[in-house]
Amino acid sequence: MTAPIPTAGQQPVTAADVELLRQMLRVRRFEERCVELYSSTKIRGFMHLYIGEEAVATGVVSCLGPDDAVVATYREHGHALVRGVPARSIMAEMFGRVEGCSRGRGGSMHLFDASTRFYGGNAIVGGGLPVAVGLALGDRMQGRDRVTACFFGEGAVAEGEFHESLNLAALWRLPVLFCCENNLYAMGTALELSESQPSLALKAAAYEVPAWTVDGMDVLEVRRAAAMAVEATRAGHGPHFLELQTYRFRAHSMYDPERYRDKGEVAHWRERDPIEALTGRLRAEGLVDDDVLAAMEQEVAAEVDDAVAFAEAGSDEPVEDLTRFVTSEDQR
Amino acid sequence: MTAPIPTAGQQPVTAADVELLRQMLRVRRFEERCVELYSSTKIRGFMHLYIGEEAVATGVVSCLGPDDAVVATYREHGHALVRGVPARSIMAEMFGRVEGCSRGRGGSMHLFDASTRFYGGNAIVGGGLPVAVGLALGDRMQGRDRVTACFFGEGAVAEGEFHESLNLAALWRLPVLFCCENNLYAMGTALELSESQPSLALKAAAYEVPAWTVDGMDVLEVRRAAAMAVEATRAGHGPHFLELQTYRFRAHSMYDPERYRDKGEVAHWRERDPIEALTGRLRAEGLVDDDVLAAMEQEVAAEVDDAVAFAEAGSDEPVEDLTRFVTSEDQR
Amino acid sequence: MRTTYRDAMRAALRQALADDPRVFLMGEDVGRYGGCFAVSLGLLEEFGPERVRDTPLSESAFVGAGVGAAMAGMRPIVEIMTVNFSLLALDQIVNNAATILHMSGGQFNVPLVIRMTTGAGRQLAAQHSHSLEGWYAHVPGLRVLAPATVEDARGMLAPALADPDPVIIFEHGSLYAMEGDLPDDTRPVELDHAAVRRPGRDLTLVTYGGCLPKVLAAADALSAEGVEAEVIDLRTLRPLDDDTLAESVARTHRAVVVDEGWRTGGLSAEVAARISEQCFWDLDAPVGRVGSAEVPIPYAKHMEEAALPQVDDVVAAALEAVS
Amino acid sequence: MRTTYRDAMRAALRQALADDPRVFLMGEDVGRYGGCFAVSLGLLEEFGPERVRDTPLSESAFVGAGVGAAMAGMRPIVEIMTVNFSLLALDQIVNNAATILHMSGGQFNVPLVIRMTTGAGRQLAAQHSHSLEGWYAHVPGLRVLAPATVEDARGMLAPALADPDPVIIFEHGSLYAMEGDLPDDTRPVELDHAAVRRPGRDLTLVTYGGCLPKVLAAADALSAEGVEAEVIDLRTLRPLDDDTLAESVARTHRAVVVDEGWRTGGLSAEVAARISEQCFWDLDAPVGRVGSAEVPIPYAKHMEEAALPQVDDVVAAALEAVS
Ligand SMILES: Cc1ncc(C[n+]2csc(CCOP(=O)(O)OP(=O)(O)O)c2C)c(N)n1
Ligand SMILES: Cc1ncc(C[n+]2csc(CCOP(=O)(O)OP(=O)(O)O)c2C)c(N)n1
Ligand SMILES: [Mg+2]
Ligand SMILES: [Mg+2]
Repeated sequence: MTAPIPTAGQQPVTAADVELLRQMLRVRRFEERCVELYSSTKIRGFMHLYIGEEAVATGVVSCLGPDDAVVATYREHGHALVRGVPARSIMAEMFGRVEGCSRGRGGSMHLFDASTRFYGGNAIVGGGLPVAVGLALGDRMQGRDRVTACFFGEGAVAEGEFHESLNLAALWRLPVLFCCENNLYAMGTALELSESQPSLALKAAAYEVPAWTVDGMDVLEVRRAAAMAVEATRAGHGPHFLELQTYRFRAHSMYDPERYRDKGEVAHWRERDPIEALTGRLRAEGLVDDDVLAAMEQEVAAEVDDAVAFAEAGSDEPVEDLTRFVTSEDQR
Repeated sequence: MTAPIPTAGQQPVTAADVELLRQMLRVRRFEERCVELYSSTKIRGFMHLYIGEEAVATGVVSCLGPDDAVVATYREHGHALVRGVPARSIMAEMFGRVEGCSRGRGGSMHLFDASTRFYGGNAIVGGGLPVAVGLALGDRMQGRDRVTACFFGEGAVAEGEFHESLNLAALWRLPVLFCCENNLYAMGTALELSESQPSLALKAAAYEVPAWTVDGMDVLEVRRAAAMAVEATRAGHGPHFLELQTYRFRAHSMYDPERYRDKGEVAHWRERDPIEALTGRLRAEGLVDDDVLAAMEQEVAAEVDDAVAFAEAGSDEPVEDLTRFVTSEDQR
Repeated sequence: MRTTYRDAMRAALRQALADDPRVFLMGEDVGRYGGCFAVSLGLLEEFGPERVRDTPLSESAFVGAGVGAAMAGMRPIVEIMTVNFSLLALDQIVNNAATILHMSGGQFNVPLVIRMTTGAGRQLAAQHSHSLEGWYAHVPGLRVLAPATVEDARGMLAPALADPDPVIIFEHGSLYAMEGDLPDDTRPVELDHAAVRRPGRDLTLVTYGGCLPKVLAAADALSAEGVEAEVIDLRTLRPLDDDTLAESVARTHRAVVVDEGWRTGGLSAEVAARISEQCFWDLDAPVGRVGSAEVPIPYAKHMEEAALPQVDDVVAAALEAVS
Repeated sequence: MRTTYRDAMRAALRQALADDPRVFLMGEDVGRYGGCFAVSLGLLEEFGPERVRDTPLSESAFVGAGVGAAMAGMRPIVEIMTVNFSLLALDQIVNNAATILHMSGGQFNVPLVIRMTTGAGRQLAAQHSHSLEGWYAHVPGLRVLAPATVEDARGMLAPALADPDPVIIFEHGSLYAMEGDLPDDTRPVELDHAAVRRPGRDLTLVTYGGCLPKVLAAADALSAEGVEAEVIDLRTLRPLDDDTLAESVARTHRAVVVDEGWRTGGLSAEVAARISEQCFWDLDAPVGRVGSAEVPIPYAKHMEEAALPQVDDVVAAALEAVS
């Protein structure tokens, strides 16, 4: 069941990449706090952690412009954070506060944010793909130069909606960047047990969608591939597909006893921790040192502390508002 | 919009092939009569003709054994006839008679016959594929050496159920023969307008399903390919996929004014009439002559006449039986 | 102006496309084929393939694409050929279109119109003849319309497009060829009220969509027997117009609901339950229900007819209610 | 024997797999993961991957494969993780499983069992918390079950498998951890009758599935106020057991239906309509309905609680009915 680990890329590292490290660290520390908060029952429902996969969202989203759109899954804390949804409003959302980015109605699985064009937070596997195609269609029909980045797990590839969406996007040459986060498992089902042809990039090719397989543990590799794919997608060359090979270090959700994979495999992948890897390279090039890292940790911790404090201090949505927004309040 | 016409195959023709001609003729004459009966309002509802495509069902079904299963679409008169569902019971079905193969409840689109393992007659595009996968699974789990032949149009390839079904069949190595009848149009939508990658065999390959593109106007080619595919499928090598390139000479249904294709294209394909083609080759080899052909026509006409007479003489299902078979009558 | 329901619907589509560049039509065979039921005939030629989009056979993807395009600022009209096929897109309709506004705390509305054919009566058998309007009317976040007249066919699309939220329009297949009069100054109609299609004092017949002509015929037959039925056309199936129903039943004291859906758990159950609740003290008889037989709709003409609500069934139920 | 609903369900699955080689279980994560809600934990190890089949995420295909396998002579048990995801398979369930027997004139029956989790209450938000039992109960050709007790969780599977036609079993997510007593000689239960879970004379409370514990609690609270409620657990949602309902309401003259589904067009509408029809002359008050607020279920605990039927709501509706 151990899949081959992709080898590290050859991207030169620069001072600007310290920002990538900072983003990944934000996600990591934010989620580590979430685990504590889940244990202390401040956060409830299903919660899916991105720990281990930070390089994927960080690398891809760093290539998007402010008008581009993002569609993600239930495992989307990282995407929301790096997209610029404030940590405060994400944490408040998980606390079920009205100050949360979805007024506390969505929780961990349903983060939404109009100002960053963050369209969820979709908890139906595969359900976000048709929506992403439509966002791209709408943008394109209005002559806008925008890209929609759509994230989904490798498990979603088996769903009919994957197939229908890739075909439609390719047929109509729509600016969708399909980002498949291949972390080898869909809950407890390994890729080989769910795909007759486990090479996902090869699948995308069946729709004439250019597809690249990327080392998703190397944020520089992710950024390089995403930059090319975003540019080509924006330029009107139709959708592109990235298979981002990654691994979740934690269980699928807070309920998962992880019977389906062995500790050795997990340990093996942890050696490729994307944060440690980038830190090491930045250090080797003298771009960060202990002081810089400590300061960064401190800054991130402060942001997380602030988010928690904000969420703690938040208020409950008034129960009278329960039926608000079933339909729109004003006729636009 | 004119697609390339596949070139004729090189199969040698033998005396045994006269039977293939006879089967195709049965389908052709049966359906020609159906057109008349539709005009005289004996047949109603949606009716989809197979005229022009006879070589496909004839060639494939000739390779099946009596215990194999067939799943077809709403365009399935030909499949039912060559599978051995009596012309009488098919015609009675279209007349809405209780003597029909589905007691008159299904009509043209829903022919069923347990004795030949003919599982419809499915009018949801793509809806038959998962069922075919299940039939194969059931046979396989019971240790039976059976194949399920599943027919569907190229339009169905865009549906999510195509994708899910091919993957599941391949993943579990189930004995399904996927027979894609590529007649270039789904109602009025040409293949190029519905598939970003119009090479269907290439799509099948994305599931690791062996796929062959076959000249569907040449019954000998169809039989050759089907024989190999059925044998491999039965032998346990997993599902196989045939793209059968064909053309419907008539409109999609009796309501279709055919605005979407030009007469020239239709005329072009009519030159490749599978019945004329085989007749010509049998004649050239001296395997049939005018007398044989006339006798065959007569025999087929008699069968169709008999079917119509049977249907005419049939009776209506008693209205009291309307609610029968919503659930089973006996607990098995 | 004399016109058919089909032409009225087409006129509404044409005007919507002409009036607002954000509007586009997409679905299977809406373009080159001219629409499965010829509703969109000629629109491709007039508005071009960007705005009249033939889609692949992918109900889930193109309905979901409608959701996305709507959120991106367009006003998509998505056509699903028949309600049976809409089951393939139900995840997108229920879990996304109807849900996103609430789930996102009011951030993303979905101004999407979905049109589909419904109903039986043309011998199309079990996989093309369902009536699932009641299912859609169950879902918070959706508005559900059932134009039953030429005027509503012409007039409901514009307000549906103006609605910031998803709207489902059910067109009964047997109505397309129906003729009726249309005022020359075609205006959008309002969607908030049921319509009294025939006034009456003895009982209230409640229906919608494809059953309206049958119910009006039944009312005529009842009139000949001295029973004056009031006929209410629900028009909007979600939200239901309770006031019009209650006002009528308060006068007539008797009601029968006619609905082509299967009786158990169909829309008629909700209407009957509401009338029973709201008019409990006014009712002189149980609320009657006439629906389809609880069977997959069969092909044979006599069996299909037996399965569907017919004029005689309505008359019989009405007579029982007033007896 | 003291056991949980989850363990009772697992015991039923284990016995079914042991008793009949035609039975197999398939669905997402039923095997290696042990089932999304740990219902099938250990069964893969016991029966092997041929009979406990993890499927890809392909609801339509694996439910359709269940239909086919059933027609080929197997007795598949297909698990769909939650009812929300079942929308992706609804075409196969409605257009095939429920239809083929009738449409084929009685030739092909489909002995398929589909299990799925339903309902809210665990802060899983809008895409994991629906209650669509009423939709399934609308479809001719299906039998729909809602075990609400440990005994029914243990006992309903065997008769469902013995049924020659498709059976849908709804397991409310909040029941899995519930404990109850199971007789030692576990037997299949019968499926044809609703159960009177508590006798009473003053009014009839009708419910099923996940609401039963709440309704029983409400009945206790009512008893403290001197109102003796009879509590009926429908158990089988299609076909409904009219007789048990009618018999009870004929005695109590008042009824309230409690259903976690949205009120409009939910199962409660059908039950209320039936009681109003069948017991029209017996009723002393309109049939009450308690359902969920008509909103996508929100995540925040206080909002989710506000959206769902609670003991107090049942008590209030009951008091109104008897007032
Ligand atoms: C349609 C649907 N089926 C099943 C589920 C339950 N489920 C939630 S996440 C998940 C696994 C998805 O795996 P993958 O797509 O690989 O994403 P990952 O969780 O690994 O990021 C499953 C089966 C769901 N949410 N939606
Ligand atoms: C799910 C679904 N969508 C739409 C239709 C309407 N429809 C019936 S046949 C057809 C075209 C199918 O084309 P294809 O699969 O190529 O088969 P062909 O008719 O050419 O044999 C369409 C769109 C349907 N029956 N089912
Ligand atoms: Mg995964
Ligand atoms: Mg075709």
